[in-house]
Order: sequence, then structure tokens, then C-alpha cells
Amino acid sequence: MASQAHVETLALREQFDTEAQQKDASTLGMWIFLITEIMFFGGMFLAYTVYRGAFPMVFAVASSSLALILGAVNTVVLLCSSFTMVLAVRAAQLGQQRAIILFLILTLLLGGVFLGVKAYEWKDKFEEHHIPGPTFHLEGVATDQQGHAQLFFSLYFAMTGLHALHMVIGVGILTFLIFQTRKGRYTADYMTPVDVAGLYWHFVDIIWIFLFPLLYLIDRHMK
Amino acid sequence: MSAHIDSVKTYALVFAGLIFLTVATTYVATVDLGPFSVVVALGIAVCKMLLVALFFMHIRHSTKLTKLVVLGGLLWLGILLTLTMSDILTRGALGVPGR
Amino acid sequence: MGTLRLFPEQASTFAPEVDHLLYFLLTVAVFFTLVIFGAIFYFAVRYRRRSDQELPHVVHGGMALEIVWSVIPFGLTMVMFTWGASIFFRESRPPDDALNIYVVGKQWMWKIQHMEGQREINELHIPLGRAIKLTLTSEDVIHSFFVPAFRTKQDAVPGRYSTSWFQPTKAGKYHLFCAEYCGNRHSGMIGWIYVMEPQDYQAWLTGESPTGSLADNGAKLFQDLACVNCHKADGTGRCPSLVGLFGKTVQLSGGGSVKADEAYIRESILQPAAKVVAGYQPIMPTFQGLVTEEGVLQLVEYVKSLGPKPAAETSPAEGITGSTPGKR
Amino acid sequence: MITAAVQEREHYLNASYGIKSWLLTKDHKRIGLLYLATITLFFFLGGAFATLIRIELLTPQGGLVSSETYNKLFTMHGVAMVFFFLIPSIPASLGNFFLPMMIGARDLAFPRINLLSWYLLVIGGLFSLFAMLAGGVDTGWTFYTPYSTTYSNTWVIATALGIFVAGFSSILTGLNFIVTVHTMRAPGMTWFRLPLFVWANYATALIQVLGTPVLAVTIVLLFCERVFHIGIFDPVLGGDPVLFQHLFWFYSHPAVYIMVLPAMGVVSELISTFSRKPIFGYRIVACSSLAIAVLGFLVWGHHLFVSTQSVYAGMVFSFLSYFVAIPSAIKVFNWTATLYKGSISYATPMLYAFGFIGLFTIGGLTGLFVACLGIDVHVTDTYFVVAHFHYIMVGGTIMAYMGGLHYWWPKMTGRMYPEAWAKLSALVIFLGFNLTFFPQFILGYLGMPRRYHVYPEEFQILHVLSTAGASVLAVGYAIPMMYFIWSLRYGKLAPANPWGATGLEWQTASPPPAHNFEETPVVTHEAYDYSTVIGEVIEVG
Ligand code: HEA
Ligand code: HEA
Ligand code: HEC
Ligand code: CUA
Ligand SMILES: [Cu+2]
Repeated sequence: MASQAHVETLALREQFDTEAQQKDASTLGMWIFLITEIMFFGGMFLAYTVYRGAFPMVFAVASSSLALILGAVNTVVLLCSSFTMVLAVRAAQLGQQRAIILFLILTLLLGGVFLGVKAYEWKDKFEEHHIPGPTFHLEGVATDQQGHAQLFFSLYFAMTGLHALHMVIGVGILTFLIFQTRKGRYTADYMTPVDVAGLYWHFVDIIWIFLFPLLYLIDRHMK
Repeated sequence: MSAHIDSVKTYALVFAGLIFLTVATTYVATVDLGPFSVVVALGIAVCKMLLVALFFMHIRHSTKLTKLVVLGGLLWLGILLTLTMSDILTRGALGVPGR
Repeated sequence: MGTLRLFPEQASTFAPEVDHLLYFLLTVAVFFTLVIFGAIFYFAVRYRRRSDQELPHVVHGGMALEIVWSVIPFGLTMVMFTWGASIFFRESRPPDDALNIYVVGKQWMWKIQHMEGQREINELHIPLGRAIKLTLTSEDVIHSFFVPAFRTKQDAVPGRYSTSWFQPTKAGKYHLFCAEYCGNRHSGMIGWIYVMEPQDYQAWLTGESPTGSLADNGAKLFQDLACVNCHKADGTGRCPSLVGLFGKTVQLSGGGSVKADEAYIRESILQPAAKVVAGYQPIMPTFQGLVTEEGVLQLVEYVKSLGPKPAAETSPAEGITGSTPGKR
Repeated sequence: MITAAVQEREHYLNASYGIKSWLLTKDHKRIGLLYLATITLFFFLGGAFATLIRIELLTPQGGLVSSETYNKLFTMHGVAMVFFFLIPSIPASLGNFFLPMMIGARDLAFPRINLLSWYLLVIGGLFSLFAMLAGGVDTGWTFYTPYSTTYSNTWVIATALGIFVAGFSSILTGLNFIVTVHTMRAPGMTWFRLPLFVWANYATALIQVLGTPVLAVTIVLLFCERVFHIGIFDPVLGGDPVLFQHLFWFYSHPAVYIMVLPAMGVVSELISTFSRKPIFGYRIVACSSLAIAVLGFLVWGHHLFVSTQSVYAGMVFSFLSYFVAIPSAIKVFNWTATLYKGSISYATPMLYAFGFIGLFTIGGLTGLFVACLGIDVHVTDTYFVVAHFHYIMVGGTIMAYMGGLHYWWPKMTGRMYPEAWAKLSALVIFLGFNLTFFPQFILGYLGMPRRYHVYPEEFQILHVLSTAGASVLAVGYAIPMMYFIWSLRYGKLAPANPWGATGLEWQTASPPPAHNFEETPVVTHEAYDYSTVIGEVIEVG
């Protein structure tokens, strides 16, 4: 086809020849972005593995000090949000504008709940002196092991913090999508942004699916 | 456009499965299975990941390329963990400090 | 400016070994460099473009060639690997009768303690012909103990012990460098290794006025830090006896066991609760911050001296042949 | 000859004017030029630091600068050269410009992300520049803990943040390239018709995407450790400083292939064009790029042989290091074999390509020395390692980069460079380079540690030779800088295909139109089929 710039639309940007090509590119782009995320969190998982292997007892005690119920509830909340997200994507595939908006808003709310619970947990940690730093102290751990316990909490905050940051970004994306949908940007033929945002949201969910057992569950029985 | 539109029922079933696994893993954590606690907890997490990835992220309808990308990502994470742990776990194996 | 030399002095048993390996690698490298440079040069001249319009015949790839030039280099690299690894493996395993010397790196000096209690800074005197084992650690950042004439190098990492060993083969004075970047005066963290004839070394040992052997200093610390109040030689009370501990396998509470080596003893002093001996309560206080790395080394040496006793008691200088056990 | 009328033709440079048309451009060609300007700046900055290092090392006492300053010099030299020059160099400038053209596309898949990644590099660069101006950093480009987290009181955070941001630039470029190669190839452009430069950049992109995030998370942890003292790398709290080294090298070893793979791609193009033959064993060369990218991830522990890494891990990493050498060897042999019965022109880019092969061979072969456990214990952290990597990075990559720059200069600017000056400077660079870095091999084996600013007198002769070489080298780099600028105005006008090359980029005008091709090309031939471009043919060979 001729290279003369055709009229650029959202569904077909200048550099692409066909809409299918553009969709393939966006989807592949998102998946590649997600594997960079795997590697990014991978560094944290590695640090966790190393230190848990080095100080299993202390990690057991520290892990048991987390609020199991809150963690489990938050997992459920996040799974619910994934469910509503997938329904939003489905609505987009079918071109049901109002359903998209409804499910996106639900997802957004659930994401908000998750962040709220997380903030509440962090606040608790703050009051209990479980924040890494000079005032750090964890009951049930010998004085010379406090450093190791602090390592657990350093990882806890780094991992949940980064996860929460991803959630915040996700919330931003959802908000953007809601406004765009209201403007009628997405149709059954062009819903790539919703689709791709869905991938992102589910990915963040998967990260939590691993953080939950690693931080809250493993070794709890050893307490 | 999208070739595959899954039914709400499929999604609901997957969702129910995910909730069930969450409850199960939380419960099992309080039971002492010795070293198997870790295995069970991570096993369940992997199952949940598969459910989300295959159904919610539509990997089961995806192109080979997408599947390859995902497997590649996991493989690379595996490389990072395995080769680093190959050092950490064999430290001092010669019975000489630092060797 | 000094004179130009191409190879460093060979002053340890490893030096000729490493150099031989180097000669092998050099031969391979020079060979391939010549082949590549030669081929490029020859082809460039022989097949230079003579007319703007000429079009060479396409030479289609040759699988046989590809295989040949992958397999031959691969074979060569495997020789390199095996040879290099075998030297490395020996460099990693000090002989049992090696003379122990303790090294603590600190910004920006090397603090060295001998078994007899002599201490040196940025200097190390050792007897010729005797295997020397260094146990290294650092008080702050990572340093690296590098003696080019011995072809050995080992990082000294804070928070852990590492080991290096060599057997000098030539008396003389050799450079000691810190090879891991460690801050401002990294290039000033240098010193000298003095390899001495055994009798000279003996004279040097006696010439220095040691403040008691390393183990004795450890024993004194053991008193001063009140370890002795708990750890009685007969093992009475709530604490394990440390007699005969070194080298033993210790059963830990909560399952598992650990070999009582230098690193374990160090950890027992600084983080006693990390590994608790089976049948005891974790009541031992931590001595982190109360005792320096050098002090810990003295304590370690003291605990080592509590046994198991070496078969024969020899003074280090007599073990020149490197066969008599000399550990005290 | 080209007439004035043709010259007036609209192309990407005159399609629009003004600062804004550059700073907001989505055209991959303009973005390529923006990168070119940025990295040139950082190269000369890094070169200025190198100059000071070499002058300082003239005398053993270290009279010129204090040790604080010296430590900052080599750190900032390494940081500027590695993160802000060499890693973006070929992919982000030449790759950005030519990868879409070579596959017959109008642009990269995500032009706005492409522009964003240039901004990220600039922002990252500004962070690091700020750190350099505010007082510098002194940790070495490797940022080893606990020195960098606890002991250094220089601008570690600002520099690390700069590298963090620049890392995202690298990730996004890689992502863009991968997607582009997968989805935007012109009709008929099958995988095994791609030019080798595209293959090389594709392999590079894989590394960027898989490796760089680990660097990013390492920097996040470093940041937390330094600011909040969380203990991750602090032995006092039970942290493991060597874990940092694992994380750092997991990225930074593969990163050396980010630096060399694109150079290999350039050289494949040059060797083919200037001997008028398809690369011998095209498929094997293409696949060995991928093999290097993959195997490159398995060897990082060879930087940790004496770091208290376990003996077994050391052996595994040494063993694996040799595997990555094989695909490199295959490439070298295939390039050389391509020359056989070719029609070899001595144009400047080809001289650089010869230089690359030779110097890369030496650098790579000495890589085998340092991968060898027995030898590395002796030479690690000495000038032997410094010589090894300069041979590959300066002797190899920069040679190829210069070659590529000369080769594509007519296409990018529409002007020819002065051939005689170019040949002269190629020669000067080659000689100056060897004089600078060959003595360092000897220095290193003699035991001269790296990052030393005061050194024993017996090493002085070799250091003086090295400094002398560096001055020649500096002259060598300054000449092209001048004639390139000169040629922008006074250079001969370039025809569309001055070298008789086969790539699609040569089938469009010089400089190319804004949308690259008047018509989307349809590819019907393998890469490097010279019978399609040579008019009347004299067969040889
Ligand atoms: C572009 C950059 C680049 C490239 C491509 C390489 C390529 C290689 N490098 Fe290098 N390296 C660096 C940049 C690079 N390196 C840097 C910057 C450092 C130091 C970092 C620091 O500490 O600051 C370093 C350090 C370094 C070390 C650690 C040294 C130490 O600190 O102690 C090691 C150890 O194994 C190593 C090995 C190798 C090997 C085996 C290759 C191989 O890929 C080489 C393969 C090439 C060939 C083999 C040549 C071609 C082959 C032939 C001509 C045929 C004949 C072949 C055979 C007989 C096999 N490198
Ligand atoms: C791409 C990477 C790259 C490049 C191109 C170079 C280029 C050069 N390097 Fe670099 N070097 C590194 C990467 C690189 N280096 C790294 C990673 C380290 C390790 C850092 C660390 O230990 O942390 C290092 C370390 C290093 C050292 C060791 C320092 C030490 O350990 O104490 C030395 C010493 O000679 C050196 C020299 C040189 C020289 C002479 C050049 C020359 O090739 C440069 C020539 C270029 C010019 C000279 C520019 C031309 C400039 C002009 C014409 C104008 C001149 C302007 C003024 C004087 C104001 N480098
Ligand atoms: C309050 C009493 C107390 C003091 C003081 C004390 N220890 Fe201990 N130590 C113990 C107890 C109890 C154990 C066994 C439980 C454990 O492993 O923590 C122990 C274990 C050890 C072990 C490991 C023994 C083994 O069998 O594996 C070593 C080594 C040791 N102590 C060294 C020292 C040194 C050196 C000091 C002084 C610097 C010291 N201790 C001071 C109570 C003490
Ligand atoms: Cu100590 Cu360098
Ligand atoms: Cu490497």
C-alpha cells in the first residue's frame, strides 16, 4: 500500500498498515513489558529467598506477626477485582459501553479497598515499631537477631510497597479508561487499551498471589 | 475482532476456584506439614497463577509467540534464582571458611 | 622509572603453575590472533576490488567448516577450563599443616596477627617453604589481599571469614596490594610480604616482643568478657563446654547440625541466638559491638586451642618441609 | 550528479523546522539524531575524564589530583561511558535510524515511546551530570556494597537515580525494537531475509528487556539501603554484600553484550557491503547473535571468583563462560571467510570493520584468560581486566560504531565525508588504541591493581606508554568530529546508494523522505544479494 500518510485514528496509527497489526503490536508490547516486571520483582524474590534460607526461624516469627486475616481478605478483594476486570474486558469485546464503565468502576473500587487495607496494615506496623530503622523491635526475637527480623520487614515493605505502587498506577489507568469509555472511544472493534490494561491488572494480581503466601503464610505453623 | 469471547460462566467458575484456593492455602498454613508447608503454599500459588494467566489473561487463546514470551520470562526468573542459589547454597562446601 | 619486566616474579608454588597455564593460553591466543590477522590481511590484498562493477561468485556456507571452527575452539576452551579449575581447586584447599595467620582489613590498612601473638600492620613476615593459611575478614568494606608474586588474591568481606593460602618458594620482599576498591586511600592500602629463611624468621619472631600468643590473648579476652563465668571447662552449668569443640559437628536445637569452624564460632559470639546448641537455652548475650574483629579472631583461636589437640606439638618454624602439623 | 532541483526535494530534515519540530518529533530518524548528539556529548565527557586519568597516571606519586578526585574520575568515566554512551550508542542512534528502514517500515511500532525513551536518557543523564558537577561519585561504576551504601559520602543516590532512569530508556528501546521486528516487517521480509544488523539489534533488545529490570531493582534496593539502612546489603544486620554483586552482574554481564552485539551487527553489514558478498554462513551468524544473548545470562558469576562466592559456583560460572565464547568465535571466523574471494574495497568503513575484527579478537581471547579460574585469581581487579574490556569496548564496539557512522553518514545527512581524512584518522585511532591498551595487559599481569592512583615505580614505563597512546587516540577521535561537522555544509552530495549496498535503507533517497519510502517495498530476495544492485556485472572469483 502507498506510504502517503493516511488519516490517523486511534485504531490505526500512522506507522501501521492494518488494525490487526496495531493490535498485535500493542498486545505483544504489553506482554514484553510484563516480563520486564517479572524480572523487576524477580530481584526482590531473589533477596527474599536468600534471606529466608539464611534465617528461617526469625523469618517464621516475623511472618507470623503479620495479620493473617487482613492478608487473606485482601487477597480475596484483589481476586474479586480481577474478576470484575475480566468482565470489563468481556464487555468491551462485546461493545457494551455501560457494562464496561460499571465493571471498571467496580474494579477501581476494589483496588481502592485493597490499598486502604494495606495502608491500615502499614499503620499498624508503624505503631508496633516494625518499620526498619533505629527503633525497630520485634517481640519474640533475641536481641542479636533483631537485624535479621528487620530484614524480613525490609523485604516486606519493599515488596508490598512496590506492589502497592503498581496498584496505584493501575488505579490511574482505570480512571483514564473510564473517562475514555464515557467519551465512547472503545468499540467492539477497537478495545485494545482495555484489553491491555486488563493484562496489567491481572499481572499485578499474580504478584500478590505470590506475595501473600511468601510473606504471610509460609512458616506460620512454626510459630 | 477478538476471536474468543469466554462466557461469564467460565469466568465465574475460575473465580470461584481462585477463592477456594485462597481459603485452602490460608487454612493449610496453620497446619504443620514440616517442610511441605512451603511446597503446598507455593504449589497453590502456582495453580492460582495458572488460573489467572490462562483464563483471565487469555493465554489459552493466545498466539504461540505470547506463550513463548511468558515462558521466557519465567525461565529467566528461574535462571536468576537458580544460579544465584547455586552459590549461596554451596558456600563453605569445601569446609574452609569462605570457600 | 625502574626496569621494564614482562612477567612478575615467581615466589610461590602456585606462581609457576599459573604461569604455565598462562603460556598455554597465550599460545592459543597468539595463534588465533595471527590466523585472523593473517587471513584478513591476505584476503584484503589478494581479493581487493579491481573494478567498480565486479561481482564475486557467491560462496555458499559450508557446514563442515562451521563445525570445525566451533569444535576446535570449544575443545581448547575445555582444556582451559579444566586446567584453570584444577589450580583454583587447589588454591581453595589449604593443607592441614599450614601455618595460620589472621588478617583483618580496615580502611586503609592490613592488620595481621600471628599465632605467637606478633602483630603487624601492612607487613607480613613469613618463613620460606612453609604453607601459610590466611583467614581474612574486614571491619568495614570489602578489601582484597593480593600478592602478585604468589599469584593469589582473596577478598576480605565484612561479616564473614574467607581463606587464602600459599607456600612461598623464594626469600625476598614482595608487594602486598589491596585489590578491591575500598575508598579514598585504596591505593595506599599496600604493604610488603617478607619471605624469610627459617632461621631469620625464627629470629624475627623472637625479636618482636609479642604480648602473648594469639590464643593467650583470646584466653585473656575470655576472662575479661566474662565468657568464663558461663562456659566452664567441665561443662557444668547452663552452658556447653567449649573444650574439644573445634571441628566437631554440633547438633542444633530445632534440628540440623553445623560443623564448628571459624565462621561458626564467630557467629556464636556475635549472633549467639542464630544457631542454638541442642539442649541449651539461648541465654548467651551478643558481643556485637563489644569486641573488635581482631578480638573475635583471638577468641576463635582460643576456642580452637581448646582442642582437639594436634598430634604433635611443633613450633611453626620447624615445620618448614610443610609436612609436620604445626597448628597449635 | 544531483541537480539543485533534486536537492530541494522534501526529506525528513526539511519536512519541518524549529526546535519544537525536533523536541516533539515522533520520527525515528530524528530521534536517532537526537540520540547521536546526546551520546556524542557523553563520549567526550567520558573522554575528558579518561584524559585526566591518563595524565594523572604518568607519574607514580599521583601529584596531579588527590585520591578523592581520582576515584571520582574513574567512576564518572565508567558511568558516563557505559551507561550514557556505549549502551545507547549503536542501538539507540544507528539502530533507531536504520532498523525500521531495513525492515521496510515507516517507523517503529511505538514512536511516542521512542521519543519518551530519549527523554528518559536525557533526564537520567542530567541526574548524573548534576551528581558530577555537585561533587561527583567515587564508588566505581560497579557500586559495590557496603562501600556505596554506608561508607562513601559522595553523590551516590543522584548517580544511581540517573542510571535507574536511563535504564528505563534502554528497556523501552528494547521493547520497541522487539515489537517492531515482530510486527512491522515489509511484505516478503521473512526472518531469514533480515539484515544481520537487525538480527543483532533484536538480540540486543532481548537482553535489554530481560536484564535491565534487574539493574533497576538493584538500584531500588541500593537506594533503600543507603537512605533507610534497611540492611539488605549490610553485614551488620545480616545482609549479604555479595548478593549485591550477583544482582549487579546479572544485569551487567549481559550488558556487555548489549554493548557488543550491535557492533557485530554493524560489522556484518560492512563486511558484506565492501566485499560484495553475502555473509558466509548467514543463518549461523544470525543465530549466534541470539545464542550470545541467551548464554550471556548464564555467566555473570565470573566477576565474583575471589569474592567469597562458593568454589563450586565459581567453577560452574567459569565453565559456562566458555560456552558464550563459541558463538563469538563462529562470528569472527564467518566474517573472515566472507572476505575469501570477495571484491574487497578499502573504503573507510571497511577499515574500521577490519579494526573491529582484529581488536575484538584480542579482547575476546583475553576474555578467555579472565574466565579461566586459575588465571583470574591473579589478574582480577588488575589492569589486565582493564585492558580486556577496553579492547572489546573501545577497540571493538567504538571501531564498529565509527565504521557504521561513516557508512551511514551519507544516508543520514545526504553528504559524503572526506575520504582521505577519514582513512587517516582510522589509522591513527588503530595505532593509538593499541599503544594505549596493550601495555596494560603486561601491567596487569605484573600485578598493577586497577583503581590505583599511586603506584609502585616499576610500573611507570608502561603507564607512560599508555598515556602516550591515549594522546594519539584523542587526536584520532577529534579528527572525525571535525570533518563530520565540516561535511554537513561542504561535503559532496551523496547519491542514494553510494556503496552499492543491498539493504532497503539504500533504496530510498539520501536523506530519506519523512516516511522512509515512497512506496512500501516488497522484498523478494535474500539479504545481501548483490546481483540486484550492480548494473553490468564483471563476475570474479
Ligand atoms: C563489550 C564488552 C565486553 C565483551 C563483549 C566481553 C566479552 C567477554 N568477557 Fe568481559 N568484561 C567486560 C566487557 C566485555 N567482556 C568488562 C567491562 C569487564 C570488567 C567489568 C569491571 O569489573 O569493571 C569484563 C570482565 C570480564 C571478566 C571478569 C574479570 C575480572 O573482573 O576478574 C571475565 C571473566 O570471565 C570476562 C570474560 C569475558 C568473556 C569470556 C567474553 C567473551 O564473550 C569473549 C568471546 C570472544 C572471543 C573468544 C574472541 C573471538 C574468537 C576467536 C578469534 C576464535 C578463537 C576462540 C577460541 C579459542 C575460543 N570479562
Ligand atoms: C565505553 C566504555 C569506555 C570507553 C570508550 C573508554 C575509553 C577510555 N578509557 Fe576507560 N574505562 C571504562 C570504560 C571505557 N573507557 C570503564 C567501565 C572503566 C572502569 C571504571 C571503574 O573502575 O569503575 C574504565 C577505566 C579506565 C581506566 C582505569 C582506571 C583505573 O582503574 O584506575 C583507564 C586508565 O587508563 C581508562 C582509560 C581510557 C582511555 C584512555 C580511553 C580512551 O579510549 C578515551 C579516548 C577518548 C577521548 C580522549 C575523547 C576525545 C576527546 C577529545 C579529543 C577532547 C579532549 C577533551 C579534553 C581533554 C577536555 N579507562
Ligand atoms: C550468659 C552466659 C554466657 C556467656 C557470658 C557467654 N556464653 Fe557462650 N554460650 C552460652 C550458652 C547458653 C550457649 C549454648 C546456646 C547457644 O548456642 O546459644 C553458648 C554457646 C557458645 C558457643 C557455641 C558452643 C557450641 O557447643 O556449639 C560458643 C563458641 C560460645 N558460646 C562462645 C562464647 C564466648 C567466646 C563468650 C564470651 C565472649 C561467651 N560464649 C559468653 C552462654 C554464654
Ligand atoms: Cu582496601 Cu582497597
Ligand atoms: Cu562478564
